[in-house]
Amino acid sequence: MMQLAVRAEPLLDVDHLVVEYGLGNKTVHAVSGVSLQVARGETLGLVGESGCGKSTLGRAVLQLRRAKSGRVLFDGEDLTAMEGEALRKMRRRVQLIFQDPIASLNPRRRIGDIVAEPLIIAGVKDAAERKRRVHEVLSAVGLDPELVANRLPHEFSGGQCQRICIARSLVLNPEFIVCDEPVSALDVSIRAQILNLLEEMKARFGLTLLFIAHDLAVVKAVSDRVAVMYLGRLCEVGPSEQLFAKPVHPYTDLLLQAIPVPDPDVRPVEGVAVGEPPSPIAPPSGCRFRTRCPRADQRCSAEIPELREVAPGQFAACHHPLA
Amino acid sequence: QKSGGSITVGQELEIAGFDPLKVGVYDTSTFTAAAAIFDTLTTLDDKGEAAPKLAVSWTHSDDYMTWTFKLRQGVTFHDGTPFNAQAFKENFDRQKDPANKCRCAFYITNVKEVLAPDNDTIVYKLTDPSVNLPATITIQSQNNVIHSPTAWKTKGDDYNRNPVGTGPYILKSWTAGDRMVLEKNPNYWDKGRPYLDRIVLKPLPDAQSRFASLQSGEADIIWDDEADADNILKAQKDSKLTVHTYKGSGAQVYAFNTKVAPFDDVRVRQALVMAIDRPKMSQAISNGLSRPASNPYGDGSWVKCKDDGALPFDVEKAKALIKDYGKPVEFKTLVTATPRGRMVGQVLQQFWKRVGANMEIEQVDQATIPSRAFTRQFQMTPWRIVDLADPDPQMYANFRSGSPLALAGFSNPELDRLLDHARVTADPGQRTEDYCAISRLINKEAIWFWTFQNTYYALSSAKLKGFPKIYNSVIDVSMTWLE
Amino acid sequence: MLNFVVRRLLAMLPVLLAVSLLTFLIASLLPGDLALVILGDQATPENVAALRRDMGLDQPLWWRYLSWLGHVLQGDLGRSYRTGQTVLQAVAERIPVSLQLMLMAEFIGLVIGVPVAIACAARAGGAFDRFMTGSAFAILSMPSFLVAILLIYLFALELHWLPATGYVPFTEEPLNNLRFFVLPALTLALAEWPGIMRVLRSDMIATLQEDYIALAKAKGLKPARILFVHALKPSSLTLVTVTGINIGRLLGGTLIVESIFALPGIGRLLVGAIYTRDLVILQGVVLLVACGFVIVNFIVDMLYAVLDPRIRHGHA
Amino acid sequence: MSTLLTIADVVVELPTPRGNLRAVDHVDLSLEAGRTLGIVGESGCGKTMLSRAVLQLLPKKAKLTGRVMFDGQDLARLAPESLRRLRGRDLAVVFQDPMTSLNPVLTIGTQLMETIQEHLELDASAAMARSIELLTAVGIPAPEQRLAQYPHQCSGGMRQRIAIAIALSCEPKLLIADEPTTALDVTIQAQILDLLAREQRRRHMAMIIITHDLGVVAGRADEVAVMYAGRVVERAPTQALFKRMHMPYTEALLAAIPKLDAAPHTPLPAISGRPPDPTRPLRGCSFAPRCRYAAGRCHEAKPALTSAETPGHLYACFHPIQMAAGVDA
Amino acid sequence: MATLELSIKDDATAAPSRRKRRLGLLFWIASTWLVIILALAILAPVLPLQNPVDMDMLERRAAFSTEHWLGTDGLGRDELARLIFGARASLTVGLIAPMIGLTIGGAFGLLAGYFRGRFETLVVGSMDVLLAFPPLIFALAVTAYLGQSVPNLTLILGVLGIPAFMRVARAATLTLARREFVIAAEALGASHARILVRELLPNVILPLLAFFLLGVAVTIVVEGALSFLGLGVPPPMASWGSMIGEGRDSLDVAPRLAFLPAAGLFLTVLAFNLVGDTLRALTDPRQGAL
Ligand SMILES: Nc1ncnc2c1ncn2[C@@H]1O[C@H](COP(=O)(O)OP(=O)(O)OP(=O)(O)O)[C@@H](O)[C@H]1O
Ligand SMILES: Nc1ncnc2c1ncn2[C@@H]1O[C@H](COP(=O)(O)OP(=O)(O)OP(=O)(O)O)[C@@H](O)[C@H]1O
Ligand SMILES: [Mg+2]
Ligand SMILES: [Mg+2]
Repeated sequence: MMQLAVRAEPLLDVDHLVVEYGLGNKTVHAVSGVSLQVARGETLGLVGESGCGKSTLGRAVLQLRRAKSGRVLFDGEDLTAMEGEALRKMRRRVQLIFQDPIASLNPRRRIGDIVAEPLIIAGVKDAAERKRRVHEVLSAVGLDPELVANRLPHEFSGGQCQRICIARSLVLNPEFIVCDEPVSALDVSIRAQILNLLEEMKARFGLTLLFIAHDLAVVKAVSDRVAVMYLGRLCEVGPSEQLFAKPVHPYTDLLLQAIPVPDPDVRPVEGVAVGEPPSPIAPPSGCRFRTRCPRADQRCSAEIPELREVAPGQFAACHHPLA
Repeated sequence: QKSGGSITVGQELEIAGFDPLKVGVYDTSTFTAAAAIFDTLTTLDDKGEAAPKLAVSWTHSDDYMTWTFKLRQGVTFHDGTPFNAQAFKENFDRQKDPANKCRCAFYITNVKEVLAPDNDTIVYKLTDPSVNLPATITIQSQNNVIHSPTAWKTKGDDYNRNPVGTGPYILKSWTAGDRMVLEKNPNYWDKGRPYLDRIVLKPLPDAQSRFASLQSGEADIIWDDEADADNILKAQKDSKLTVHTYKGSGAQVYAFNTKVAPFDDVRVRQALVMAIDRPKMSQAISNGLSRPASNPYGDGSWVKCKDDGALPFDVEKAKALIKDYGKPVEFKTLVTATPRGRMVGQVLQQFWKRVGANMEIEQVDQATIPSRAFTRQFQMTPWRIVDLADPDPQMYANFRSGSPLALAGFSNPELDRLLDHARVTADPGQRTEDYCAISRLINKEAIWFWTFQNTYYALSSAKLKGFPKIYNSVIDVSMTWLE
Repeated sequence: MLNFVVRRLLAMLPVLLAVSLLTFLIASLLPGDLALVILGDQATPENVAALRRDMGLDQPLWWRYLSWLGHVLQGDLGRSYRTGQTVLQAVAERIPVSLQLMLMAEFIGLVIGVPVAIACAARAGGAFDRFMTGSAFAILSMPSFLVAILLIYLFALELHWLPATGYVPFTEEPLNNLRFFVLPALTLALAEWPGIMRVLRSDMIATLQEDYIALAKAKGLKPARILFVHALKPSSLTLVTVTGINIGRLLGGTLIVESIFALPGIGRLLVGAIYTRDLVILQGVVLLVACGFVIVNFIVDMLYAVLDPRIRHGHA
Repeated sequence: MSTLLTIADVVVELPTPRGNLRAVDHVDLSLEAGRTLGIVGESGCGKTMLSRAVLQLLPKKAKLTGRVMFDGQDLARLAPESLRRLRGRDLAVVFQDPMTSLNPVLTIGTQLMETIQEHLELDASAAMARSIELLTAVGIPAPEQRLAQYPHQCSGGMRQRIAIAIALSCEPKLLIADEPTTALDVTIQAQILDLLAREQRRRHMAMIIITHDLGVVAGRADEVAVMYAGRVVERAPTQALFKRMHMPYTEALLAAIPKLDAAPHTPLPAISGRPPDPTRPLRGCSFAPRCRYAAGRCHEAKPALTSAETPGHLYACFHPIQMAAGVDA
Repeated sequence: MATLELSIKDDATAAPSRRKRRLGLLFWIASTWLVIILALAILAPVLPLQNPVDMDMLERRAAFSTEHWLGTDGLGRDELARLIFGARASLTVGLIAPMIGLTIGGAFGLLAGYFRGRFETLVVGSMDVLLAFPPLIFALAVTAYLGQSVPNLTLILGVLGIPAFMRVARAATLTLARREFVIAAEALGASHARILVRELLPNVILPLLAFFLLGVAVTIVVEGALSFLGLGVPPPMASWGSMIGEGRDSLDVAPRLAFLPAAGLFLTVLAFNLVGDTLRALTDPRQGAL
């Protein structure tokens, strides 16, 4: 097994993970053999187009979707082999934040109860203790516990709901949080608030994050390393600055070019992006990006490219890497 | 009399069929059809006397144990089979044959056998004397109507719904649950009859819409009963309609199960009977149309008693009896799950509540009542003594100890003696005596009680003529005509 | 698609089996011993025992069920002990009536319910909407036995437009047949349309909020086209379910309406069978009616696929 | 060039259970034929309501005042029938979410052809030919087969192309694209924006692009209007706006966008708080509670749109930013 | 910390003030009617009413009078007393039977929608069996077997209502179970029971309650139909349905005997649904949100 650029012993080690969905008599190949490591204290950004399997990967890490094959090692323990109580214990250490903050709060329960729920599930019997913890995390995410605890989710804006979700995920003092597009549904102005909050929480609670997003700029703002995913496979992994400055995989390059720049002097380059991603039900053979890749040739359709280290700490799965 | 035309008869029930082996007993709707398709040996004339039909004359032995009938000649069934003594005997034997297990056999237990000494003579051999046999076999029932032997033999299971008789009408078509179309029999032995070309029988189960059908002209004559008093009164006022009524013998009756508490105590039974104010009850359930009954025979019967021993309506006495009994009086009464059954049940309940007895109404469907009654799974059950020409068959079955129909489970040597005596006595005066004594005894012991006498109703368009009396509760339209 | 059809058809078998078992159990739990009912006044213990033996009533229940099922599988549903008719004959005679009644009732129900629902949804909360919602409740509060007699009074006795009761087969006198069916079908339809109206109205209201309706307006389409082409079809899935259930229910007959209007339908046959303890007819007819229900359900599923291409293409 | 669309003093009010909601508050805008106007603002600031006001597709209970002059006619006072003829032919729209803006139970062909047949009076085969032509123009491969397909059989980008084809089908004079790419991926977004720009040039139609991403309008609009809490708070030719923003809100909005060229873990200058409750309008400047320059006057009165020194540049602020844009970020 | 200026206080202005939504006159009329009817039904035995089963057999169908305010019925019983006692029977059956359907059908629907798979197939299949079985036969058989009483009647109507409630609950659960808050609970390690009770139930119960109100109306009417067939409440007890059935026989003589209970039924059904709609709108969290 190839060792990716990991500075310390990884907290999370995903090894050749394969996740599939049955759809009638067809199979959706959502995640097809993804391996990545996240070191303790690190933020790994995961970007890719819609439907490429980011959420599926995130959920498979948490065992909300069982993998078809492959392993998920968390702090040295194999989550895929865990069942029942053991898994439930482990869940306290690993948390999840969703894209749609409003949908991830039960519309009929009060905020105080929602945030206290993980404590109840974890078996914290003492009500006063629970209340103390809830107050603590709510204040930490910048909400006034007194004002908030007795209200229902619909009384809050999206940004506030996301704060509540963050508070809920923090209440058990987890080590690792999967953030599944936590800001995609938010406004530009609110988005910045939440990103800042996440950064702050990370520092304050010593978290390790898997940060999923489809917006490269957002990922860059918070990640130490970035993994680019395309149609169930990883294309490129590398330290943020390096990857953005010198993308090696043509897909990463395409993504970077497609971002609209808020500057009228930068004329948008027309015609960079070609085609649309194929269906994960029948992914192309060989390199999955070849159907849209300007550099694709015979070899790309015959041979699946492996992740190779192209620069220190930067890996790419491409037969014809850029530069 | 005008020939031609067609009428529609609105009936209450759906006809199940005509084969006695299948249907066991005919109901009122089947009677009407049977009266048109089949003939009986005898019929009742205007005065209620037995008159010839397929039998032209009859004689009896002195002990009334043997009756000989001379049959009409030249009569054929609709399928061409000749009607003769042999055919009649086959009809009878088929019912009587134990292998056939016909429910109908019960009603001919008193006939030992029927002989056919020659082609146009039949002889009834009875087990007990019967003084009035020709009148009792006039009803167009499962036992008395005569089927074509060839037909039932060739048609097998299908015969039930494809009956063949000698009657004035031939079954033309029959849609289950809907219409039965009867066409005039052109070869009917009674020349010149019948008058109508066609009779259509339709089940119209709902009383309101049945009456509406009569009003709107979809039906020319409908079956009705006192429960529908509002409509009967309306029809009486309507010049376009005619109300046919017939005050029959018999009564609507109730039997106490004297084997179970609280009816094992005569005081309770008497109290309940005395609590009923029949005129008021008639007012409540039928606008006063119902005629109170004080004995099982009724005004329509030839049994007329000076003293039938009826218990008076006396609330105070009833209360006293209940008080005397000491224990709370609580019981269930079976009631048919029909509007009429519910109404009567509630009225009785009301009377009895007033004297301190609690009756609970148990609604059951019509089919359940006989089986509950035969197995004695009841405390009080409604029953009916129908309009037959002679009281004997029903009185004997209902009250003689040991009879499966002696529902009260009451046995009294004097009652048995009187019943036995009445059935072998020829003299009407003496028989009246006996039956009145029986009535007094039953009334005194209050093992059964009677609410109202049987009155039969048919409502027709005023244009329908020639409708006979509703003898035996049969609406017989076979000899009617339209004006 | 074929796969889908076959799978659905196979899934129906257990339902039918369960219905047959249920019917059998219920029929054998009914009070009133069949032998006693048949023998009537003639019943002596010996007679009853003999008859029970003849009819196999002394066998254990499961055995009777299996042997009945065995016969059914060979296509023999049995014969009524009372009328001598086979179950198939009895049903064949009655089913056209129930079918026609059901079809006409659903048709009238839809003809009233659908336009009213559309009109209500188009102006939800408006005067017409409120009035019709209120009327729907008023009609819902009138049991069919009352509605039926009121209709008879009005149309048969007062106006003389339609017959009060009766029936002729369609094959004999088509026009008259329709006349006979108008009032009973209307009675049923009056009870049906409030339900139809309610589900369609609320689905329509939801659909009319959709972006694609806004786009249809923005495209300058005629209002009628928007309502009937763009909004009605995607709103009608629940309606189809409800209609399917109604049809299934009406297949079992509607005793009250059949009795009042003297229609020889399945309802009266079934209840008659219960009252006379004609268990062969009862079991057979219930089983056939259940088959009908299952088939209707199947058609509903197919209709889903027709109405919604997403279902057709397996994108649930 | 002639003015195609003039929005004059438009107010849209929506009655809600919590009180009257002023979604659009005295907005004046105008657009010349063949030009592109970008409308930018946060969620809920009234962009969609404004576009619906132009299309006369407001919710039934909404109240509209002011004038919407399109091609010489006041749309707000037009008879429903004439309005209907206008929509789809001269006035077309593309909605945000291609998943929901196409009818799921009608084929793509039906949805395309019905517009063409409604307005152009073509027969079925001509309409079909035109549909194929349009689908080809928006870059859909094998258009003949697509006509018989349903929306769910197409990907999101494909659907948006179809929606655009529908919008273009009668050569409209004005195309309103309400966040046409928000629901799409970056690579697809680029394609769609390219497509819109190309078709606009080719057909010489005017276009309003509504978005909350300043990056989208930067390269593609001739003029930009920034909306906040129902009002247009700054309006200028694109170049001028990005060169020099006067309104603190515009500046903050730009600054809050994470930049690709910034180092990881740089804290973003977020705008604190959130927009005011539209049912409870503030007396002063709506942005004042979140504005770092706000002073006494800002809480007392609403600043009117005033002209800046650059022609065509309007802003509504008592304390406009004096320095050049970009420096702050 | 510069970015964390947001505290709830500056949002307090934006937060919705406690609901002061107007309920409308109709709502109040409807609830008043319901309160009156329910109170009358509950208090019927202690109210100064005439005995609803006492007959004055010579005073049949008497007109309105000071003795009988609403006259008497076909057996001379006080119509007013019967209407009120009828409300008691109809509402008992009409409220309890749908409750049976609500609890059993709701529970099965919830479980089926959450667990899916075989269990769902089994539940849906059983409901199809219940639907495929002619309801009248079911009612007849059960009354014949268990006897006729209000509890049995309630049981029958309750069981017949189960499939419908199951459908509603299952449909609601199916959409909810995919919602992220359910996945969130799962990710927290909540047990199935906890997810069902704490996360799903509170959301499923509302559509069920809305359906329940319609169920009340339908049940009361169906009870009437069963009374008409002799399967309803046992006489002499009155129910609105049975009163309509009895009054039907004298429509041209005394139409009020059928129409008074029908009107009572109509007003109550309408009131239940008006109140239900309003309450549903009130408790719908989306309504208040921006
Ligand atoms: N429950 C499911 N059943 C079947 N297919 C699914 C299911 N969930 C996801 N998929 C499919 O799996 C693939 C990967 O989905 P996933 O949600 O992981 O993508 P994603 O990268 O998170 O996309 P997005 O950016 O839209 O959230 C997609 O093609 C999707 O359609
Ligand atoms: N149908 C409606 N009824 C009541 N209020 C509405 C309705 N639609 C929108 N609003 C309100 O009107 C205001 C303006 O909404 P609008 O949709 O125009 O915002 P937007 O700028 O398009 O936002 P987004 O970026 O989210 O699309 C918002 O406060 C919104 O809550
Ligand atoms: Mg995702
Ligand atoms: Mg919008």
